[in-house]
Amino acid sequence: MTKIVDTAADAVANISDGSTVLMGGFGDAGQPMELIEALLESGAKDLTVVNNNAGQADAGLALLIKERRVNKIICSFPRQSDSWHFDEAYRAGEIELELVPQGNLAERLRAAGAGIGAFFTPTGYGTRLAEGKEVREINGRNYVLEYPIHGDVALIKAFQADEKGNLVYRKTARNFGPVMATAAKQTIVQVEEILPTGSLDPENIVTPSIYTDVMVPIETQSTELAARERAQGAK
Amino acid sequence: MTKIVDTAADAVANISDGSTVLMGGFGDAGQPMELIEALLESGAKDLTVVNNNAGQADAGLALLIKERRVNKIICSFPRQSDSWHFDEAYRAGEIELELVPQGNLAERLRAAGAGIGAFFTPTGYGTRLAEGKEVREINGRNYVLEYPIHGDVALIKAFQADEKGNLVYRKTARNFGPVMATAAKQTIVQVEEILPTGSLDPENIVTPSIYTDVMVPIETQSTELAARERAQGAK
Amino acid sequence: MLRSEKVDRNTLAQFVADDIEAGSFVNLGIGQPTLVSNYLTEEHDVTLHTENGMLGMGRAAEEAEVDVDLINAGKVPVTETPGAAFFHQADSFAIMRGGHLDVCVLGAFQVSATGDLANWHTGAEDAIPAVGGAMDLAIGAKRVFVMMNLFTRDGDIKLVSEATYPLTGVGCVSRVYTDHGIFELSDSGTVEVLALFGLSFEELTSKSDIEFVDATSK
Amino acid sequence: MLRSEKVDRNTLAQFVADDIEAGSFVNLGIGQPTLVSNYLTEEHDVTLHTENGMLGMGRAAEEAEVDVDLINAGKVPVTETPGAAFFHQADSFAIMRGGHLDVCVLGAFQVSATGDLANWHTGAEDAIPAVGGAMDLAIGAKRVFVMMNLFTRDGDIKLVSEATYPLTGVGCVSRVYTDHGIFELSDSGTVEVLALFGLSFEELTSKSDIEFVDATSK
Repeated sequence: MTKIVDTAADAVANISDGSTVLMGGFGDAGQPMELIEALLESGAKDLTVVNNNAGQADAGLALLIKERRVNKIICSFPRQSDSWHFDEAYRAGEIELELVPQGNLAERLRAAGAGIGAFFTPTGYGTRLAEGKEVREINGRNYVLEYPIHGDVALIKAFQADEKGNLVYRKTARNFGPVMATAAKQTIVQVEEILPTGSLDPENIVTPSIYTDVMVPIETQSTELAARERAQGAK
Repeated sequence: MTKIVDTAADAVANISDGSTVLMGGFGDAGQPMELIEALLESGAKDLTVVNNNAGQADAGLALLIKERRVNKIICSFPRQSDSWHFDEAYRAGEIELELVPQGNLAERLRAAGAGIGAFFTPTGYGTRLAEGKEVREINGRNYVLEYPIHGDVALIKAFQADEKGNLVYRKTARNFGPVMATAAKQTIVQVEEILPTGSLDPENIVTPSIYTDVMVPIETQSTELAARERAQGAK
Repeated sequence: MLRSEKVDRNTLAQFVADDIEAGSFVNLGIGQPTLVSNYLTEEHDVTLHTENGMLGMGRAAEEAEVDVDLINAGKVPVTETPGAAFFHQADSFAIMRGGHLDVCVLGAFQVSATGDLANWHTGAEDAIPAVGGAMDLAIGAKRVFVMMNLFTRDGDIKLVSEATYPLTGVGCVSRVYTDHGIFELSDSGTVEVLALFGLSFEELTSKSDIEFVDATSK
Repeated sequence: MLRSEKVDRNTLAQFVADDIEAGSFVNLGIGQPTLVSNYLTEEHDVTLHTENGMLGMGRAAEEAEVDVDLINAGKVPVTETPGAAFFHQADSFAIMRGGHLDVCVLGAFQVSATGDLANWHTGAEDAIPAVGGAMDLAIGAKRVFVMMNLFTRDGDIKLVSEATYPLTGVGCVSRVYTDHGIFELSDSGTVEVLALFGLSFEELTSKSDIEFVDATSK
């Protein structure tokens, strides 16, 4: 059953030290910035974080890394022009990095949610990211065996929810949200707007309510952008 | 690129003898009945058919089996009160059956579409349906290794399409359509209605156009049912 | 719980419903388990899953409501409830296989003391086999409940030390609801007897070599 | 095709665009490959995929159009075209890994004669690694095109018998478009030279021990 809370602080209150935290977002799109900031405030430490990147500039995940609250990060693209906090922690040997090709990252999360024990993927075969991993030729193609990534908690950003916890996303901000929601014991969602149950078309639900544990309504730029789009469509 | 044709006969014209044909539908819901009837008319034989069931009563897949055009069927639930044509062919040893638990069937089709070489599933472990298959314990749970099911052709039924080939489905008639569309070299779709490109909300597309090869507009009871539902909603 | 008479299917369905926590996501198998839905009240706030692709399944459709595109796993026309969601087969079975359902209720031919389930095949070698979602359901929930008669027509107990019918799943059943009692299973094979209906603990133990623990007075 | 002068990046992008069949689904990698989109006309009717979750990606957004929720894989704001579709990361990479894209165009540090691709890591051991979708893109289309300069600044040829940089994918590149020529690769390691720009066949063969076949007059 989905719990609706008033503040991001309430939403992340029970994330304990040592948790594996899945964080949605690709760059800024779909990044649950307010939840991550609340996690920073909460003081939770010794975290393992799963995100596509390793933090940008001086906000959100970057600050968690700066404050050495993240012991390990599992991501596909840590190095960016503004990933200075990660870069520094990494060079100081103060953060462990598991580098995963983006598609394997998504599929490993999906596998966790779908109860798959492991899967053979062609991505990464013959590269140094597959070193030490089990490989197998199947029907003339070479594959690497990859395992699921389970989270204790997922922090994601959705666009609209109903009170029951069904979720829809907005444009490319959807990215990792739906798979992470399935892969964590507890899924915490910041959402622009919570509508009465029955407001969302059952055909269009992207994340069914079974995956949503905690929701907090937080308006961000996405709400304005959607309003702008509706206004343009109405012209 | 998606081709729109006028008749079911045109849609299935190039299905050759010996093809593996994925057929959507769970019972009657989502069953591409008109495409299957056209396939019957086409005379294609020595088929391997993948469907949840093995035909009902005296229509569609049941008639393909009756006429011994199906050498092998891969399905989860062949035996039904009205599966007499399958029952007879099976008892006569004139059709090969590969029985697959429904979730493994869906996941094997999904794996085919997603480029996964094989996967470890907990479903079926320790049962006679896993006999002879590779098993493995991963993190204290037992799994069976299952392989993808690729189709030469998928025959599916959708509700609405745009001219580009994006598809949406209707209620539980969605069932196997979206995964089969990804798993076949050629996906042939019967659809109630083809709308101008741009008519479907990009957020709500279930099968993106990249998976759709041939579409034929065919109105069935689904159109009436949707009209009835709209009328009720408008009350 | 002790009752002097065996209970009927509806009473048993009520017991199962009582044991489902409010707000649960539940899959009810075909047959006897379907009866449970009659005893799920609004306070239960249970969301029903049907493996052919829906969460938020409603009651069976009345004649004027029948929609061939809206059916349950038994191919019976049903209705949808507010907050329902449709999804495809791979997503639907991911919900089950991934352990997201709270409870799944199934029928059975036999259940073993360690929770092995046999409910898809009688073992008759000339039978045409059909499995459907049975094996996915067996492993598809946090807790798997079985509803069945405790004895076959021939009087053989169906809660057994080791199943003789072909298995559907290994060590997957949590609890067994029968006309003659309710049983909590464990990996160790020790079975806790939560309730007995028209059967004494001594009668029960005399019919089986399973190690039962009497918890009927709890 | 033979030209006396090497070609610039825009001309090369035009060549790549010319080789993409009408109606194709295409992913253009970050950097030089992005130029190809400038030469895809309406007649091409190409649908662009961006691995962060969209088919039917349009041109880069103008200032008034910028939407932080609508970006490409390079995190640049883009637009959507009619008939676009959004999906999540697992579905997006299933499109790639499943071999559904017709063409993927990538940059490279090195490509081997048998199609091994090196484009994610220079091999410098103190570099902070980042791979993103590179390895998925490498194996993620029916045909993988590479666009690069044929030589490094130091004059070393980047089309090599065996890659010395860390690999992104094995045997995955179909065709290589460079400022000095266009090359069709094969599993055998024999490289068909489709075009030369400001470089003779003899000059080419003198710079490499790859077995080239002159097909420039085809």
